[in-house]
Amino acid sequence: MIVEGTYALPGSPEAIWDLLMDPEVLAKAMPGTRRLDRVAPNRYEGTMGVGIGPITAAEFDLVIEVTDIQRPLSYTMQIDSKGRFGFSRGTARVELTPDGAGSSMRYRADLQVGGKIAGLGQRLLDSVSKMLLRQGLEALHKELTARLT
Amino acid sequence: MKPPPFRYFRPRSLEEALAQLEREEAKPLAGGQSLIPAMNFRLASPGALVDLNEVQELAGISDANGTVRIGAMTRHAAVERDARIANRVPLLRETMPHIAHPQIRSRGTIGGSLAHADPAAELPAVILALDASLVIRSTGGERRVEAGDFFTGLFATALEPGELVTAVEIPAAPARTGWAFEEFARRHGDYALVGVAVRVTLDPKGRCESCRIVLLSVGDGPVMARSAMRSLEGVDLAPDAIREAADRAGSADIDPPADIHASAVYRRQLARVLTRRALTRAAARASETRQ
Amino acid sequence: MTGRYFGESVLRLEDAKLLTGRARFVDDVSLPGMLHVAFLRSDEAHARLNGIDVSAARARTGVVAVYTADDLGDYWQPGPLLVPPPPIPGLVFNTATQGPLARDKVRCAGEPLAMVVAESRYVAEDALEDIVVDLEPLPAVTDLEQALMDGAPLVHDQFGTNLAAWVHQTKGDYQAARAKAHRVITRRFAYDRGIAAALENRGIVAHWDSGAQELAMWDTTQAPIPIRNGMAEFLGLRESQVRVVAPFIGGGFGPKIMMFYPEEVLVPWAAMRLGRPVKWIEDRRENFFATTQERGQIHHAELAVAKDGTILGVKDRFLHDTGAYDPYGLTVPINSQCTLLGPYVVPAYDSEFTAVFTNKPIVTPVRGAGRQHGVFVMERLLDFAARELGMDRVEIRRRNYIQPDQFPYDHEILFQDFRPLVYDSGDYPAALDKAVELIGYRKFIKDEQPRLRREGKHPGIGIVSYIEGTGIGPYEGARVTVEPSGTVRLSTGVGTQGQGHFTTFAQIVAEVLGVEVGSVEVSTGDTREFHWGTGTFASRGAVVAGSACHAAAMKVREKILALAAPLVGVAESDLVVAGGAVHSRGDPAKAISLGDLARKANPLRGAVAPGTEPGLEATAYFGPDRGNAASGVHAVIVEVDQETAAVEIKRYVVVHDCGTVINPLVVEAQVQGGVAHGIGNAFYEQLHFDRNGQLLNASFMDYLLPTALDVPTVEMDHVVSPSPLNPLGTKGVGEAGAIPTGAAFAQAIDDALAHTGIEITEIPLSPGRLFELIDHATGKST
Amino acid sequence: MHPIAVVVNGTRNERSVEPRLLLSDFLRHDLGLTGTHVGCEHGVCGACTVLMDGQPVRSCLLFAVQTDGHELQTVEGLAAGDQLHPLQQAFHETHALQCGFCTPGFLMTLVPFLKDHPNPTEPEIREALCGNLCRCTGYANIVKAVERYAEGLSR
Repeated sequence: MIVEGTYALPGSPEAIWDLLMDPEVLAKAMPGTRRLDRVAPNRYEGTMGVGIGPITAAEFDLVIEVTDIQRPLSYTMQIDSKGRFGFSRGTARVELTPDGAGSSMRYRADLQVGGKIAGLGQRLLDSVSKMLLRQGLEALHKELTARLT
Repeated sequence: MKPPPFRYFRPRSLEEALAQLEREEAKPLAGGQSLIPAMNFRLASPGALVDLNEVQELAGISDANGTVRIGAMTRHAAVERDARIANRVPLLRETMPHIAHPQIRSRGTIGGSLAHADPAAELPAVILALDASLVIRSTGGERRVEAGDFFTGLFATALEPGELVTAVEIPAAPARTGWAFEEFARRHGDYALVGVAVRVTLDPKGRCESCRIVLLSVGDGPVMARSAMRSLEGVDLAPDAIREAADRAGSADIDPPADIHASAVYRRQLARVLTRRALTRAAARASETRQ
Repeated sequence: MTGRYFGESVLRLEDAKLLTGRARFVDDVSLPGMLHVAFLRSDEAHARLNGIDVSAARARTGVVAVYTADDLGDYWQPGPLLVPPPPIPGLVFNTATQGPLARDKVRCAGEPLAMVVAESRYVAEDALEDIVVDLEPLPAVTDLEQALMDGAPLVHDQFGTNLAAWVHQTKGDYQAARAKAHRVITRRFAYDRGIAAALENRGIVAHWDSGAQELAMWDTTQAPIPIRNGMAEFLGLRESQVRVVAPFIGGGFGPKIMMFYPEEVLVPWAAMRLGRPVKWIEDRRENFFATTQERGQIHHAELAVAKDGTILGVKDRFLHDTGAYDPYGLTVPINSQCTLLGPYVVPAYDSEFTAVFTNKPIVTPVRGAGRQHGVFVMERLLDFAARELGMDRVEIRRRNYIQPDQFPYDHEILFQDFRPLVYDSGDYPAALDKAVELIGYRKFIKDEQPRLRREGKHPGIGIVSYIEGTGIGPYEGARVTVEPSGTVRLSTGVGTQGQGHFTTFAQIVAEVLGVEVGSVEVSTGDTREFHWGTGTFASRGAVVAGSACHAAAMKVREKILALAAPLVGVAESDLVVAGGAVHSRGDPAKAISLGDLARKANPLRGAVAPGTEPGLEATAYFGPDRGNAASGVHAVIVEVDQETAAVEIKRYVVVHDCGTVINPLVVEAQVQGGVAHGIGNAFYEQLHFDRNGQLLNASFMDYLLPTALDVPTVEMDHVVSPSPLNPLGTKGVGEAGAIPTGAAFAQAIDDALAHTGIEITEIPLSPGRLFELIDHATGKST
Repeated sequence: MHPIAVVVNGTRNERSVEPRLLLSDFLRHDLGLTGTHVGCEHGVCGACTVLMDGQPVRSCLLFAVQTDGHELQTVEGLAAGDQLHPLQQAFHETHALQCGFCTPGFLMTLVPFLKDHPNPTEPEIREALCGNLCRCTGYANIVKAVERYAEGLSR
């Protein structure tokens, strides 16, 4: 499953880079994240749980590694989460370009899901991923706005 | 495929049910025809269930001052068989046989389906087309929410924790109103790839006074085809106008998801075709009632 | 053979039990102290197993045992290769079979990792959530063409390739034929995966009786005897210590013959180890991973034809998806290879296939067992040839049929039973004529289709032929016993999954012994009752086991005559066996009942003459020289809604030839059911795997079986070409209905949408896919 | 554990059940009424259909505890001793079953349907059956059985 697009963020790439790498901000951008700690300079671990409708928000272990870092313009996140319902993993490439006072963020995530969520949830995967992306970007925007002012 | 354990409550009255919901942080169990499969797959593991099936006051259909009121625990099968529904809310009657299968309809409930808010479900689209309201109760009291405000996203509604849908209220249709429901499913009773509920009201001269076109399975919830609806207001419902509106419904008005059964492009095509067919039937019915 | 019962629509003897809920299926077996099993299965399709921690699961209340591969010790063995490859020159075969619990590596999603035994299935499933598995994901291979490319991830490292097998069979000189051809039709064809979806999932109950030192096992298998033999070997028991019962089975369709499934190996082992009965019932979600599947093939085929439509030769190169392991050998792709030739004279044939390992569940036969792929390719090639040559579709088929006077007809290649592909009998033109007549082909083309098209509709007709190789060896056996009560007991080793064996076998025996069909009690699938045989597969039950029943009954009849002659006082040749008795032809009052005769055949005093046997009982076996060729023609009329791509079936006609018919009611029902299965294959049923080997529709919500609204009542007619290869003259019918269905639909849809120039070259075909194909054909992109 | 009292095929049963126990498992394993079959446990196949207060329901989508105080009928309750119910007899006469696994679910779906539709058309029959899957018969003889039963009623 590939999700891509661009999104306008407040603040220049330089201004927001450290914030994007801040585990608290990162957690906001990933809906359902319950805990996220930086365990090494470019490695984060935590837990998340996303509940949709009747589906209980079961806990997933989450590991994120940031690679291909071209500060402040681009990076890649290796995302790996697994739990009772299966797993989700993949990469998300993020590119920032200055856009006026802010930044234009280009993202391209290539994610795969497995286990129960794949076998039983295919009807909703597209809608759910769109929703989580939208929520995540909005939350990120809000968080950056708050932190930059 | 056995469900995980849970605490079980079986209230006899609405008051008791609301108190238990609040106290136990429980999930209400209505017909259970979506929840229990999810539990059998162990995708849902509610800690506690408050079973509403013995709360008699929540079931039943009544008709007063032009408004048809359907209790939340009224079974689909009861709605399907009810003569008042057939007469007063024929769009709903026409839709009922499309909902799943007979065994599901004899257990599933109106309120359960609305609160579940599955984007592929028929009833949310239909009650939105009917401009209905939902009656919502909690221990704190009662409120009414219009269908247009009730569905807030993917499986998401305006219900707060501890709140229950207790009834849906459907206002009387104006004169010169026609209706139609269309859906396309792989097999009868499956989640529709696309569905559409249409209601049109003509003015005395036979032009479209108002219309509602609500699609299902093309978004996070029931989706109103707003530009299509606007394009028909005040217009003669001739084939060209209907075709143009249907084209809008299939393009600008929706952003459909893709799955293994249907691509987004195919869903747009189905939305176009079904909207055109539904509008055509609804317009014909409306002009029949005019004569 | 015809008579009072044979050939008659006798109502089924097994119905009453099934209708009233008294029939015993495996999950109905309940034993005191019984434990319940749940398996932890891999979410990953391809991964290294680095570790597994079951300590929390073991500690859970109600859990009796948790096993991983390490706990199995020496009992951990890869499963047997059930069907070794046939002796085809140059053949390559890489054997890879599955161990009972994954060790080191998993090769498809759903492979079992751990087995939990608990006081209830509910608790066993709770405990699955306690297990922590360390699986290190590996890149997966799912696409047949990519699997053979350099650098593709390897399913089995030891082979250095994903090639599971390579087989080349030829007849005549295809290159020469091609050089002479007026046209060469070349296309790529794809068939995607599906499942058998028997309504009853698999299940096993095992009980070790330590006092008697006997293992009893109830198993939803189509092959109880091989399971019994194998279990004895695995567990170090004598065969006589193991009893396997295949009671009423809720549909088989092929996958229930896989021997051995991991669960079959593990459940009896656990029952012996724990000293308590153990039950495992597969649930529907497991069934999508744990039970074998079928259908993935890609063909690149060409047909060389003369100007008049005569077939000069066929060349086919195809890939066959065998899944993660290949325990069932080459049965499925060889069926495809052989069945492609159909009822046609094909002077030159050059067919090569490569079976490919992928990170998907194992492929073994499912109703049709690869035959439908061959039929699809050949019938489609003929359709395209007819179109290019401006010929009628019916005519091109008729022109190429093997004629009734050409039997036995040798196709000069080897079939799945390791025997030459030689057709025994048939009358293909007669079947085609009947089908053309029954569906009103000419009238449809001439009048109805143009009329409906003028109304803006899109009707189409399809008409296709097929051959089904059925009734293969090696053998089956039966024992017939006349009891003093007059009841006749018939025991045979094949299992039965709804085919009506309790009735058809009884008909055969009742006919020979002149008794009421209701007085024949049939026992199938219980190794204690009969323990020689192979199983129910390849449409062979009625042919092979039926012939064995007949042979045993004939032997008993001989005993009856020999014993009765002196008692009745007339010569054997003057005796009539009828009405449950033997009487003198000249004086019917001189008679003795079979029950009395049975009593006299087992005397308490006196002497049994040397060379004779006590009792009216005989056992006999039947092994056909080779498989026989059932055949038929399917015709369908559809109407396509071009806007929504919905396809509606208006009529469906089948003319079939399964040789002599034992019970028309049963045969027609088999055909109707087969067509339903075929409609599922053609339109509804497709397993969607993503490129990582994840199955995206692992439930009946998204894997769509046709319902009563999707399957029309099939109109049927018959041709009877008795098989000379068995005494009954019968051929198999179980799979026939499902075989040509996809080809018939493809032709009908092409015809309905002829104005778009669409060509259907893939199965299954969802409306969403058909919509894309229509768009592609019309050059529109909506 | 919750105590429940439920009348099944006219017989009152009192048991104590865990809330999560599915009705299908309760009928099959607690009461030994194994005629009700389990084919999917997610409400699609219809094999587990039983009647609750006369209405067809999927017993895999109900908890046994919910049936406390209600009346159930299973396939075992159809025949009168050795005398098949006329619908069972019609299934037998038209060869409307093969492996028979799905058959109890079809019967229990049809009994209430035929009460409401004593003279159904073929499309009505097929629509009534669309919540029950059969892999063996291709449905034709099931439709025929219903027609034969209805003819018997109208005679």
